[in-house]
This record gives sequence, structure tokens and C-alpha cells, in this order.
Amino acid sequence: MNEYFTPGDFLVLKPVILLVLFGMGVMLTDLLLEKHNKYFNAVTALVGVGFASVAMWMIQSQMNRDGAGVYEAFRGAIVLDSFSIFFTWIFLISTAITIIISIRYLEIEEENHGEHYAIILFATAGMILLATGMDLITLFVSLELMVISIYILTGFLKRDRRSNEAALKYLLLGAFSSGILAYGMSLLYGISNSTNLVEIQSKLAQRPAGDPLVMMAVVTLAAGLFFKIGAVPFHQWLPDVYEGAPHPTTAFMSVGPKAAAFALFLRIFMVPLGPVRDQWLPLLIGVSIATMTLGNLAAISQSNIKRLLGYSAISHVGYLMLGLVSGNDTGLKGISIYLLVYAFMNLGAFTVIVAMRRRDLIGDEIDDMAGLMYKSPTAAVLMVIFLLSLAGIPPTAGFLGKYFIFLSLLETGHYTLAVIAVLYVAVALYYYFRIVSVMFMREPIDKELPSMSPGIRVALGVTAAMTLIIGIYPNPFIEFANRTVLAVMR
Amino acid sequence: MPLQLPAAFQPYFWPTIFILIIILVFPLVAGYIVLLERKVMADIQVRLGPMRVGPHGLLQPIADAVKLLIKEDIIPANADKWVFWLAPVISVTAAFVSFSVIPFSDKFYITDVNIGLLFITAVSSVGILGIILGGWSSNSHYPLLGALRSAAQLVSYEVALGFALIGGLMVASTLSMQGIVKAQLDAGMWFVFYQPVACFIYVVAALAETNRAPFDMPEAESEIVAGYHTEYSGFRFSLYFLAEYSNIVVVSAIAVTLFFGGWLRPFPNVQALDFLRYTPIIAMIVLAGLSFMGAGRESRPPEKIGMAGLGIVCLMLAGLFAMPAVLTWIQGLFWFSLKVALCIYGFIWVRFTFPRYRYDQLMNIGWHWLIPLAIANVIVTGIVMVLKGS
Amino acid sequence: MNVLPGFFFYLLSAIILGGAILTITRRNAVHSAIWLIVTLLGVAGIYLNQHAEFLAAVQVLVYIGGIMVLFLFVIMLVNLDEAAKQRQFNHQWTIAVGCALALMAELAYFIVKGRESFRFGDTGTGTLNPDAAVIEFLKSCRDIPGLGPGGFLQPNTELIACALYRDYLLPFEIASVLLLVAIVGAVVMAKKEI
Amino acid sequence: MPEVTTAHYIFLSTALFTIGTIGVLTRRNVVIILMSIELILNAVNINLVAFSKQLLSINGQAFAVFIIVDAAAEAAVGLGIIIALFRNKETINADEIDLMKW
Repeated sequence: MNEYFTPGDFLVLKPVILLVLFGMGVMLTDLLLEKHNKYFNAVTALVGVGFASVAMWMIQSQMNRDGAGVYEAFRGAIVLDSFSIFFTWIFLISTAITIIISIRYLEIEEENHGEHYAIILFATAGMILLATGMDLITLFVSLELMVISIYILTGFLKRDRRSNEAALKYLLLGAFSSGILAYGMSLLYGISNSTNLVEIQSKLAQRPAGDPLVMMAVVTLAAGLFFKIGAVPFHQWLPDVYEGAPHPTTAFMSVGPKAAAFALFLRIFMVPLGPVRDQWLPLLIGVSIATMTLGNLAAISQSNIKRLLGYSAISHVGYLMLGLVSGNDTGLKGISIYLLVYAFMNLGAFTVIVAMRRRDLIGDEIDDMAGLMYKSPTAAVLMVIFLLSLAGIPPTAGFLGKYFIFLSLLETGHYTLAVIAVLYVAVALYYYFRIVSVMFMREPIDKELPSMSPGIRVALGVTAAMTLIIGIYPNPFIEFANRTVLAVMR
Repeated sequence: MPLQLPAAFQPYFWPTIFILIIILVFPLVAGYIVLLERKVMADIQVRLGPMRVGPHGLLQPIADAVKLLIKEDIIPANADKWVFWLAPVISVTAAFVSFSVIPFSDKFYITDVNIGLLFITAVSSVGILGIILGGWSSNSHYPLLGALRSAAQLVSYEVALGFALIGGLMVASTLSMQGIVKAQLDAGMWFVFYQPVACFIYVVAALAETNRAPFDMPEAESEIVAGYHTEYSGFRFSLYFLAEYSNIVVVSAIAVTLFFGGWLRPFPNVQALDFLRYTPIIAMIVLAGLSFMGAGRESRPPEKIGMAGLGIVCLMLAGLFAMPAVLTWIQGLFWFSLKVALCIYGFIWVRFTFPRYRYDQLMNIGWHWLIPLAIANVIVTGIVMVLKGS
Repeated sequence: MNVLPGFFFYLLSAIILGGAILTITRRNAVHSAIWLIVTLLGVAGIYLNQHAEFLAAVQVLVYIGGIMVLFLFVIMLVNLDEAAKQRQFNHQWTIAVGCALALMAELAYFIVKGRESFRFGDTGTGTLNPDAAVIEFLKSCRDIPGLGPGGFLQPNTELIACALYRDYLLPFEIASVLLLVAIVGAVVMAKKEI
Repeated sequence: MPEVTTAHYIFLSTALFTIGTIGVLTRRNVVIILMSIELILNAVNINLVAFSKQLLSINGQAFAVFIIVDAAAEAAVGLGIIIALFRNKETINADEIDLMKW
């Protein structure tokens, strides 16, 4: 069978293979570990992420040396271009940070099993494949690998009812949406007699305008993808799952899987559905307005901080979709930058929440943060930075993402949309500021300090630094994002 | 063709005849397997076994069948009647459907599809539903426990069974049952010699799949009364019974087909052993001789006559087989039945030789030993095949 | 001969849809499961009707012999007699049925209107998608009896093997990781103490 | 009897898809919701096999195999979660899974 696969095919997948191998390794070494040194699992998993990063780096530099813009493998099922490389880095970083912030949390919850880290690694492998996949079947299977891993991570605190319920809700709605997505994919296959996205694109371009079968495919695919990224009206699962999941898992899935789902979203809408852009554009505009509206307005009345950030995540999805609405270079660049920045600031904010989990306190109510300024000034100040960045205030990084997206809207003449989006930024400032005021103005309700383990310190340092660096010195990152755009537009 | 059928139905003529033969004859065969089991059990326990009905108890199965059919049919209070009725039907249907692809000989088979073995595996996994639903619908504790145990056991051992079959399939490189037999003809070797480990795993897993001792947990009388069919009686019970014995025949038939050369005679490629084709005649003559000897030893006249009659029937069969056309036709069927009968004898022998395993031991054997061994066997087979291929 | 596939299609459709409707309306979860099994068997029949034998066998083996047994197991573990006596449908059922009917109408409209979109341009010419190389490869493995009558995808099992181990080797490997995750996850979730 | 075309199969799958959707949206018993999801996945498979036959391409059937794999994985994890939930709270009603607002 050598004519079909070369070793090069597998070399392109080296990061994924390493992640899967380390995932299995974690489960095996877990059997040898005593109860008190389970943290070693996290070390193994981190080493795995490190190896995967090195492998990714080597592939990338190889690619630069070759001058090849793109590596194809497995007969076009996998395409490693700067788009997927960009997303792979987001995934690897968010995975590493999730691993280091989970250690103390799982110890407190007494659920520190090796399987947690193994499943995180498997989910990461699924995410990387999702960003690199160019084939319907590959995309579907890796999507399922990712989401099924996250169902399990969501329900990992199985003695906690909230965790169970969140996992069940997520699974039911997730499986439902996967079914809808698969239906759309089956129609795409039927229309084009191919599972390769690029071939589908060329076949779809030949269909007559307003072909009902294509329209049906667009509707079902869009519905499935809206579920996955959490856009209105398919967002109901998101706040519940964010609230019920263990804190580190919430941090993880608000970043990595969300970016992966968005990568899938971009790939599907840009590549196979590219030729029928005029069919889905009105749908997308409506959904993005609804998403921003609901996300921002519902966030105002929340008392649970994870829920609040969940609604804020919904509103961010609304902004991100605007980049696709404008659909030009600037918009896509905006999406890439936004997702990169979002990874850091959101992980940072959730890391602070993870630190709030103490022996007898779940720490996810806004009131639990009362007087954080007096107990742990560092955490409080960093939280302010993250929240400012989420709101999109310069000089933090969050500004950059919003800037490019709004710019793209102006460039393509969507002035009304731009005005609406800017207005909602003001609303967002209001509810983010509520958290700040609780941290600074209110007296502490108890004396117990946040559990600032070394892992959490590192995570906070990295995320805060990156949030500021990208905001102040954005050029290299914009450059990186530019190449991404070229890849996806080709 | 005896009567002129429309062309559209021509392909369905012989299969329909074969289906009718199997459906009509098999219950009788199952009855005689039960008799065989009781006789072997008696022999192992140094008793005589059933002797009253007919000579040497040869009519016992018919008496049993009549008893089961005229028994009162009890449905437990608060049972889910609909499901209670359905469950044994599922079991027996699943068991019978498997016969549709079993190659009794090169001429006597209902159909030969290119997914034959997979089809049998699939259909027999449906049979589990009959057990679960039967246990559940009885609305009683023992059946429910028995059903859950049974289902867990069947599902667990199905994995090992599947992997063992894959080992054999890799050598045969076809799923068609006739194709597997022909592959052995081409190889000039029974696949048991290529795949001894797979054969061993298959036999162990098949014992568990058919709920036979030493894995007869689902119906361990000393622990859970009679398992999933505790509440069943009369005709419904006999359906379960029929399903169980047809499953035994099916798994034996698969073992024979996949590992022991199916309907091929021993050493099919050795010309010097061609005289083996006369074995059916010789076997019938030997049987006739045994019957006549038995008739001589009987004391009561009716039984004397019965045995003698049996001997005469055997002689007539021998004469029939002596016709060349019939002999060719009967070849495969004879060898296949002989091998299956030996296999069933082995099953019965095991039952009365080994003690029953405890439930946790049983699960341990399945998960800790059989499945890893089966997977290792598949991997080793694959490696060897790749090395040989290149 | 030409009548039979059509007849089976309508028969199986009736079985599938009837079974599906009964699945979602039965009070007792076990009855639902039984009707679902009927539906799944009907779907397996549809596969057979389209000469996808391998898929039919896999459908029976995995769905009915595996997934449905699992379902029945769990229903029996968690089945509460009260559950069957309670209200079976939630409050938004009118809205939901309305939505679903609208969806159905919409899809039906699309299909009826889009009749011509089912005239697939690049097919029906009798050229088989499994390119000549595949057929050569198959023949090199073993003698195969050509491609079946009427241009059906035969030999089905071998062609699927080709697709799975060549064209879709990567998803096949990913699916193995997916199943590993599912096994680990099911054990983590269902076991009291890991 | 008119000839059965691919459109017939698509219509069957659409109907099955709709029935599954109604099941997911209206039932309270989470096990039955999971079963409805299986109905949806079967609708997808009917589509795929019909297209596969129409296009004379085996890829659709390969896709269907992956959908079945996915259905198995989802069912296993889902039923595991249901058991975990049942252990903490003796219910399998979707409406009683209400610790967080829907």
C-alpha cells in the first residue's frame, strides 16, 4: 500500500500522534502512581504538549525552509497551512494552561485521576485535526473526538450534581447538533459526490442558483455549526454547561474547543459554502445581531460569574461572526487575532476563578469575589486587565481583535452593524465593571485566601503578559494572522 | 424443476424448499440432541439414562415435545404481556435466521452471501435481546437478575468471539461461508492448523455464548433458580429451549466451517484417500449392524421390532447412498453433519466434566485473558501475513 | 423482478416511520426501545434493498446487538415505575411540534421543488467511482467476480475495505481514538470509584 | 408503482429526521431523547446510502460506517452520564434536571 501513504503523511501528523501517545501513556503511568503524587500525571501531560509543540515547530520551520506554503497529507484529507498552524498554536497553549491550572483544583475536588489529563490530550488531538482537516469525514470524526472528550470532562466531577447535569445537557444537545450537522454533510456529499472540501466547492459552484438541495444543506450545516459555536438561537446549552462544568474545564472549553469549532465554521463557510455566499449571508447577519444582543443583555442579570462569562462568550461569538459577514481580508484577520487574544484573556479570567475554589467554597458566585483586592491584590489587578481586555479597551489585546472586525465592517459598508456592535461594547463594559466593583468596593466576606498554587501563578503570569504584549506590540501577531488569511482565502 | 414457475421466482425455488426442510426438521434434531445429551450424561455418570419411551429411549424427544406443548401456559401477574410473548419469539427467530447462510454442503445451503459470517454474528447478537426482554417482562427478581447477568456475559464474550473469528477470516480472506470452505480446499489444510489460538478462543467463547457449562451462569439453578426463563412454561419455554439448541448447532457449524474444513472430507486434496467417499455407506452399514445387535439383546418384543426396523432403515439408506448420484450429493452433508455432531458431543462432554465458574471468575476470564489473547492473535496473524506477503 | 425493490421500499418505509413514531410516543422506555429496534431493522432492510450488505450487517451488529442492548441495560438499571406514570411530554411540546412540522414542510417543499436537482450530472453513466486502480487492486488480492449486475457496488465488503483502509485511513484511525475515549469516558462516568 | 428514485429515499430520511427532532424536543425521558438522536443519525445514514447508490461511489457507505461508530460512542458516554446522574439524583426526567436554568 506504499503508493497510497508515505511516511511524510504521518510526519505531518506528528503533533497529533504525540498527543495521542502521551494520552495513552498518562493513563498507563497513572496506574503506577500513589494517591499523593498524582500531580505527576499533569507533568507527563505537559511533557506531551511540549513534545507536540516542538514537533509543530519543526514542521513549521521545515515548511519555511521548503518554501512550501502548504503540506497536504492523506490524499488531501489533511491540509497543513498557516491557518491550521495558527489554530494549532492556540490549542497547544490553551491545553498547556488548562493542565497547569487543573492540578490543584482536582486535588481539592478529590477527582485527580490520570484520565482527566489523558482526555484533555485526546481532545487537543481532535481539535488540531479539526483545524487541519479538509475532508468531511475527517472533520466529522475529529469533531466528535473533541466534543465527546469534552462531555466527559464536563461530567468529570461525578459526585457533583451540577457537573452531571451539565454533562448530560451538553451531551444531549451536542449529539443532537452533531446529527443535524451530519445531515448537512450527507447532503453536501450527495450534491458533489466527494468528501473533499475543495472538490465540493468546485461542484457547488456549478449548481444552478437557488438550488433547493443546496439551500437545505446550508440550513442544516449552519444550524449544526451554530450549535457548536454557541450562537443564538442554539445557545441554550452554553451558560448551563459553563456553570456546571469543573472550573478548569470551563476555562478549557471556552477557549480551545471554541476556537476549534470556529475553525470548522470558517472552513465550512469559506471553502465548500463559499460559492453560495449570498444564500447564507442574510442568515449570518441576523444570527450575529441576535447573538450579540442576547449575550450582552442576558449577561447583565447574572449572579454567577461563570454564567456571566458564558453569556459574554456568546456575545463574543456574535462579534466573531461579524468578521465572516464582512468576509474580506481584514475581517478574517480580525477573527484570527480575536481568537488568539480571546484565548489568553479568557483563560486568564477563568484562572482567577479557578483560584477562587477553596476547600469549602465553589467560588463561582460574583459575591465570592468580594474584597479580592484586600486578600490578593495581584489576582484582583490581573482580573481587571482580563476584564478590560474582554470588553475591548485599549491598550489591552482585546481592543485589537474588535478593532479589525469593526474596521472590516466599515470597509464593506455594513455601517449599521458596526454601530450596533460598538453600542454593545458599552453594555459589556457595564457588566464587566460590576465584577470589578465587587472586587474593589466590597468588604471580604471571609478570610480565606485564594489558592494560588504555582501552576495558577504561572498561568496568570503568562496570560496577563500575553494580553498586554499583544495589545502593546501587536505587529508580529498581525503578521502571523495575515498569513492565516491568505491560507483560508486561497 | 417439477412445475413451471415464472422466471422471477426461479431463483427462490430451492432456497424455499431448504428453508421448509430446516424449519420442519430442526425441532426434531434439537430433541435428539437433548436425548444425546441425556444419554452422554448418563454414560459419564454410569447410569442408563432415558430407557422407557421406545427402544433405548429413542422416542423420548417426542414424548418431551408433547409434554411441553400440552402444558398449561402461565403468564405471571403484572407481566408485560406483549413483551413476554415477544421475547422467546425474538430468541428463536434470531437462532433460526442464522441457518440461512450455513453451508451444510456444497449443494445444500439456503443462500451464500458475501457477508455470511458477519451476518451470523449480527443475527446471533440480536438473540441477546430475547433474553433481556424475557427477563425484564417477567416482572420478577430472579429472571431480571438472570437476564442482566446473561446479557453482560454474552456481550463480554461476543467481543472475544468476534476477534477469534477475525483471526480465522484473515486467513480465509472472505466472509462468504462457502468461500471459507473453498479457501481451505485451496490451502489443502484446515484453518485450525493456521489458527490454533483463534480456534481455542472461539470454542471457549462459544461455550459462554450458548450459556453452556462451565459458563452456564445465566441459569445457575443453585443461585438464581433458572435465570431469565424462570417464569416461562409450556410452549414459550420450549421456544427458548429450541433457540438454545439451535444456537449450539449454529456455533458448532461455524466452528466446523471456519476451522475444520466445513463439508470437505478429511485430506480433500490427497487422491490416495478417495476411498473415503464411501464412508457414508460404511457408516450406515455399521449403524445397521449395531441396531441388529441391539435388537438381539432386547427382551421385550416391541422394542426388538423397533430396533430391527431401525437397522433395516439404515440398510436401506446404505443402499440409497450406494447410488453414485446420491452419494455425490450426500458427501458434503455427511461430513458436515459428522463434524458438527462431534463438536456437539464435545460440548456435552465439557458440560459434565468441568465445574461451573463463579460470576466474577467468568468475567475475569473473558476480559483479562480471552480478549487480550484474541487481540494478540489478530495482531500476530496480521504481522505474519504482511511478512509472508512481501 | 423490477417490482420487488419498489415494493420493499414502501414496506420498509412504513416499518421505519411507524416504528419511529411509536419510539417517540411510547410511555414505557422499554417499549420505545423495542420500536426503535424495529426501526433499525427496517433501516438495515433499506440498506439491503440498496445492495449495501456490509452496512446492513454492521447496522444489525452494532446498533441492535450493541447499542440497543446497552440502552436496555441502562433502562433496566434506572427504570423507575413512577417515570412511566408521569407526564411524558414537556411543556413546549406544541411549539416543538409546530417547529418540527414547519421543518418537515420546508424540507418537503425543497424536495418537491428541487426534483430536478436530483438529476445528478456526473453519474448514471455506469462508470464506477471506485477507479480502475481500486478494481485492479481488488483483483490482485483475490479473484473477484467483477462488478455485479446493474452497476451495484459489488463486492460490497471489499469496496468498503478499500475505502476505509485507503481513502479514509485517517478518519479510521481517529475513530479508534474516539472509541478509546468513549470507553474511558463510559467507565469513568458509570463506575462508582475509579 | 412508480420507480423508486433517490428522491424517495431522501424523503424517507427527511421524515425520519423530523420524527427524531420532534422526539428530542418533546420527550422528558432522557433515555428516549437519546433514542431520538439515534433516529436522526439513521436518517443521515439512509441519505448517505441512497447517495452512494445513486453516485455509484462507495464513499457514502464508508461515511455511514463512521456515523455508526460515532453513534456507538455517543450512546456509551451518554448512558454512562445518565447512570452517574441517576446515582446522585433518582430521576431521568429532563425537566427535573433543573439545578441550573435552561
